[in-house]
Amino acid sequence: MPEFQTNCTVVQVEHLGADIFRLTLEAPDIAEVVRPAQFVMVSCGTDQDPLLRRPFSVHGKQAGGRIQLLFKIVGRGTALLAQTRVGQDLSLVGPLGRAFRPPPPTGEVCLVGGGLGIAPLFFLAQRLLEQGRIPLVLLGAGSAVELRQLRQDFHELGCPVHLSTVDGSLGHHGLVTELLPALSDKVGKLYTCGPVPMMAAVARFCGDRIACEVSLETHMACGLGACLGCAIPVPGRSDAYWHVCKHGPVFDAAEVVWP
Amino acid sequence: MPEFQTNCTVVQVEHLGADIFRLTLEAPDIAEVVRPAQFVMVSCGTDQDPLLRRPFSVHGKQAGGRIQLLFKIVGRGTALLAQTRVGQDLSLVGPLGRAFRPPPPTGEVCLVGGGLGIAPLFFLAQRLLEQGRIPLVLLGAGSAVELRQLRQDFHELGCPVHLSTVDGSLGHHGLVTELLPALSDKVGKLYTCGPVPMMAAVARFCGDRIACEVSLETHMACGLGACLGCAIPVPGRSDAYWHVCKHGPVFDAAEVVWP
Amino acid sequence: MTIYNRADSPDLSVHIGALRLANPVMTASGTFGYGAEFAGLLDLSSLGAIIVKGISLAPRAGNPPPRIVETACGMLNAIGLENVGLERFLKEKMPYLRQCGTPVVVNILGDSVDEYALLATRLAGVEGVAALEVNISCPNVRMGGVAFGAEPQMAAAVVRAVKEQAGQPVIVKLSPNVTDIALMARAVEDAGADALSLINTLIGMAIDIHTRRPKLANRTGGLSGPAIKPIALRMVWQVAQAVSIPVIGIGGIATAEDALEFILAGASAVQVGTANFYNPRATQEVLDGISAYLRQHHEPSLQAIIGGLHG
Amino acid sequence: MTIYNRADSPDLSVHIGALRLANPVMTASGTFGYGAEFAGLLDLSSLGAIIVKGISLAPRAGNPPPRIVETACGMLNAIGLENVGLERFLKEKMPYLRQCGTPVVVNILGDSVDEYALLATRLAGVEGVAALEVNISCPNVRMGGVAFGAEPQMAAAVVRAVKEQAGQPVIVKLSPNVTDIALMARAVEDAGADALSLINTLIGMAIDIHTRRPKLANRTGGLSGPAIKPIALRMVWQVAQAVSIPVIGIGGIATAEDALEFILAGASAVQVGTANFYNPRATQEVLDGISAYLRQHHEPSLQAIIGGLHG
Ligand SMILES: Cc1cc2nc3c(=O)[nH]c(=O)nc-3n(C[C@H](O)[C@H](O)[C@H](O)COP(=O)(O)OP(=O)(O)OC[C@H]3O[C@@H](n4cnc5c(N)ncnc54)[C@H](O)[C@@H]3O)c2cc1C
Ligand SMILES: Cc1cc2nc3c(=O)[nH]c(=O)nc-3n(C[C@H](O)[C@H](O)[C@H](O)COP(=O)(O)OP(=O)(O)OC[C@H]3O[C@@H](n4cnc5c(N)ncnc54)[C@H](O)[C@@H]3O)c2cc1C
Ligand SMILES: Cc1cc2nc3c(=O)[nH]c(=O)nc-3n(C[C@H](O)[C@H](O)[C@H](O)COP(=O)(O)O)c2cc1C
Ligand SMILES: Cc1cc2nc3c(=O)[nH]c(=O)nc-3n(C[C@H](O)[C@H](O)[C@H](O)COP(=O)(O)O)c2cc1C
Ligand code: FES
Ligand code: FES
Repeated sequence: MPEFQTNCTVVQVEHLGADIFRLTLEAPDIAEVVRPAQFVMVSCGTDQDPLLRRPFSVHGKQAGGRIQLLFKIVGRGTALLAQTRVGQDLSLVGPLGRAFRPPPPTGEVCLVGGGLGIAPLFFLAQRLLEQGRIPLVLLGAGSAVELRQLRQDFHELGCPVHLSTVDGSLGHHGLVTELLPALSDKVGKLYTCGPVPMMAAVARFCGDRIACEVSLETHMACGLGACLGCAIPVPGRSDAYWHVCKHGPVFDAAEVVWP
Repeated sequence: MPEFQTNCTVVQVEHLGADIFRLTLEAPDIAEVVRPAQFVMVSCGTDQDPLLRRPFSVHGKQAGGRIQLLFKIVGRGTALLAQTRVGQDLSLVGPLGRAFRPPPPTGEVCLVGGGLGIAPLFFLAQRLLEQGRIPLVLLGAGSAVELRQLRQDFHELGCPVHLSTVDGSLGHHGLVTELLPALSDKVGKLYTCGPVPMMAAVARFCGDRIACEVSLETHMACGLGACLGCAIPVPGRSDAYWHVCKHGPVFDAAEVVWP
Repeated sequence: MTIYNRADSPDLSVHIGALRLANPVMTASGTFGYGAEFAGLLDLSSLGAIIVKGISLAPRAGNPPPRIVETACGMLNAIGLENVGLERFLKEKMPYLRQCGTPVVVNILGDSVDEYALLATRLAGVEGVAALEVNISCPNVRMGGVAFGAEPQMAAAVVRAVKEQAGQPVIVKLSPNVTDIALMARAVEDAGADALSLINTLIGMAIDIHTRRPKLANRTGGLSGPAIKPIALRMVWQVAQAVSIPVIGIGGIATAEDALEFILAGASAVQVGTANFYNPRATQEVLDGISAYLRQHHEPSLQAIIGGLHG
Repeated sequence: MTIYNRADSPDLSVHIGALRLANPVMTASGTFGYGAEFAGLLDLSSLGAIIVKGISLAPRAGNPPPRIVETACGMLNAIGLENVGLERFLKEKMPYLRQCGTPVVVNILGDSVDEYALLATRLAGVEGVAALEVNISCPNVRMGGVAFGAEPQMAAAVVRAVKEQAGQPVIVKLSPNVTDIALMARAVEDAGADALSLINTLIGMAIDIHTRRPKLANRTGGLSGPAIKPIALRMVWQVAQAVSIPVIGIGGIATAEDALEFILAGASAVQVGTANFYNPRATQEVLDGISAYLRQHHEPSLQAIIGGLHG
């Protein structure tokens, strides 16, 4: 797997509303090899504050060796990243981690994203469409403002999209998982990313019936498999841990201990 | 002495050539009370890196509650400061320290600046001119590029300016102190700021004949007289130190132990 | 957001032994001068207490410069305990401090047990001095220059001598440069300390690679600032479990979050040090943030969360 | 700028006892995995040596998460010495490392003196293992969990046992959580260590004020990164003066300047740790910068500046 440590020029900064931003970066090396759910480690501040890089999934690819990151301000690192300007360079390490595996050749494919978990699913949709598969997309968020731009982007790709918001301001009033029971039983593969309780509900819904891959988040110091900081328990074993940056971030739903 | 801790909006960023920058800030509180050679402590990076504020003399005042800082990139803090953009806020604490004292009512006044030591002398010239005194200005630097803009600014104020550069690219080829012997013996007060060897030479030149005030630099953690980090020796006493931020930055030349 | 009226204001008062403070936010010795230095930027009367620069019997000139150097998220200082000495402190500094109305804690330092005792004697009756803080990180001149704070017996001797003379509560300030800080804490508690404060600075160094000289004239100096907070917090947590007298947390505290970490770990109060240098309003911000936190968590008082760490 | 030809290249080689390294830049244990993790981003053969994650006799699962937390210019880790164990290390990791051609230093850890000795025995004949680094910051299970590195006698016992069995030079890695690191260093030197490396992490803590729980499942963790550099440098300087065996500097080294500070303070070599996480090319940059410095200062060799601090 080729990996790069590289300074990438920011070519677009979009404020999508609420605390959500999207950066478009010139990163030809990474763009050439990255696959959906792989992530990059980004330096957000000065060279030593915040000290550690922040992991972000690649949100999408664009012509000309460009990649996009979609993120939300949740702390110091993302707050600094939101101040990035066009023309500035950002240091990236990546692409890292294991990607979503391709769906089986037949059957419908469904993507279920909650909050910023939507980020890698857009790239996955791009990739599936290149392969002639049209995924059904279910997106959930707190409120309409977090979804409007993304709905449009998925529409432009040509994917059917169903929405839900907790406050009812767009689409179904409630949780995105409440849209699952309406899924056709032709769905053969489901990909999900979002808050853990959401993914847990999706995993439960899929059970043994539907192949389900999830993309997980943990705190990471290196993203390279070196620090062993990103451990999560292996189901049924008290003496073993996965390392999310290496074995993941994508796991089969059955490989994860759900709350 | 009123002091303020205040966020000031940057209204202009000028790159004067070489590594020299000038910032114009909206700082009405500080502008109202600041006097020449007083300084401000500026946060240059994130809230904790670099940790300490950096001291900069006020370089000039402009209508509308604006102040200017003139600085050179010498390390991490100034490198970050040079990346400041118009519209951004900078946190300042000041004005701090003791100002240049007014010249005696008669006699000529001369300002001798070397390198970035020129910064506070421009503000002093502004102040002297308001009081109807026209100082003679001697400026020295390594090379023409460091002096061009400043020569013009002093000219616009209406001060006679003599220049020197080490590389001979503008004015006298040599050190600014080599211009001193040509001074009229009507000079009754001399103000100087710049590299220590230069100020030492100026002090030697003045001896007991000419009243001479110097503005000094030391590393400072607080600028408030609290950390006691900015100590310099008191002449003739092995058991006492001045604190540059409180007793200074301005000293009578005779109060300083020269190398 | 809920609007609270005055009656909902959480009770921020704390007791450090016999010393009652209106709130838990103090200034760390050596980082706040003698108080007046910050009067232009801060309302001194809003502070829980002002701890002044360490005072010795005779004035001290301190170390030659350079005395400070910035490090990653921290700084080293080798001020060398420069201070005006007890007499000038009482004559020139106390009158101003008294009229602020804020409790004043006098940080004392000596070269020998006798010096510490004498300082306590002289300060015993001084109006406005609410407590003493004994800095035991100083070298014991008689015992070959080993710091009092590096050795439980020496520290205990200082504390006993001070306690015998003191007219005010005695806070003992611990050095972090030890293998087992809980051991030091217990030795000092047994010797009669009314409270403990920790940590003082960690010994560090920086070198100028071009001149090949130490960046501090004194070669080594004390490391302070956010860089040391995790170490300080761990030590406060250990000590709070090891003793039954109140503990005051110090070390890299710059925000209310930082202060609350120490309080949850068992500190009854906190001191803001290096942060005063780069954010002169830090103490005020810490205080406001603690209030806001208590409201947000529906806690009636600071007391209710001291040592409230789970797990 | 002067142009140097190959003949002007400064000699970067160093001797750590019997161990000869092409250059002084190594990777700190636990921050570089087993080497392969960085192969995509770095030319491993350019390193002075690779020090692998600490190895125990049996595999260890490590601590439950969360295991890491960022702090001001640093991080806390409580990995809990997770490792694949000696057998898998030899079978799965050594073959790759051997073919890199870079000297491999195996960091070893145990719960008892016997475990350390057994590790040394088993590693004695292994091709490609250039040296052992003994991590004595681990708790001594038999002696009530006090770290071997906190007590000179216990540390010396480990070192003697390892030296008896070892087929390679033995580097002993010191813990900074002690009152007198020079004392520890001398004890370990007397017990036969061929070299010393320091510092390991400082014990620290962080608390989530909203959940009121420690941010690490293990409650405390080891502080590393630029934050600790001044402490590490001071300790290396003290130790280099106290012993006559080579010293390897560790702690917050991220740039060539950092490394050169340690070398001037007396370190014969350095280890880059936490910096590998946020700058995977850090080791290469440190190495290039050291070369550039030696050229700029017209020094023929690294050897010429080791311990070159004036004053
Ligand atoms: C594989 C992976 C992919 C991710 N992709 C995205 C994405 O596409 N868009 C997006 O908005 N976010 C994504 N995240 C989460 C993102 O990394 C965090 O929001 C970010 O690190 C927060 O940094 P901060 O400094 O703003 O927050 P702080 O809370 O100040 O950060 C403190 C520390 O906690 C870590 N941290 C905090 N929250 C998280 C989190 N949720 N996951 C991992 N570490 C965290 C930080 O990295 C840092 O080390 C991803 C996380 C992982 C592991
Ligand atoms: C009263 C006063 C007024 C000043 N006025 C000006 C001015 O108008 N224009 C200008 O360009 N510079 C001025 N300086 C110098 C300016 O403060 C330093 O250039 C600046 O602090 C360097 O910061 P840095 O992070 O870029 O350098 P670094 O070397 O990375 O800084 C490291 C540390 O050293 C300190 N430091 C480094 N150089 C100096 C220095 N010369 N004086 C004081 N501290 C230093 C920094 O403050 C910081 O704490 C003044 C200094 C003082 C004391
Ligand atoms: C410049 C400076 C001077 C100090 N002087 C003293 C002192 O005189 N007496 C004392 O007990 N502690 C002194 N300290 C230590 C502080 O009170 C405090 O314990 C330490 O700095 C850690 O807190 P901080 O990280 O918040 O600064 C000094 C610290 C600094 C930075
Ligand atoms: C995540 C992590 C894991 C570590 N694991 C080990 C280890 O297994 N054995 C060991 O001796 N030191 C270990 N260390 C300590 C480092 O080798 C090093 O001594 C310390 O981090 C200080 O250096 P630094 O500031 O450059 O990181 C570890 C450090 C970190 C950050
Ligand atoms: S983040 Fe370092 S091993 Fe996974
Ligand atoms: S800079 Fe702190 S006392 Fe002068």
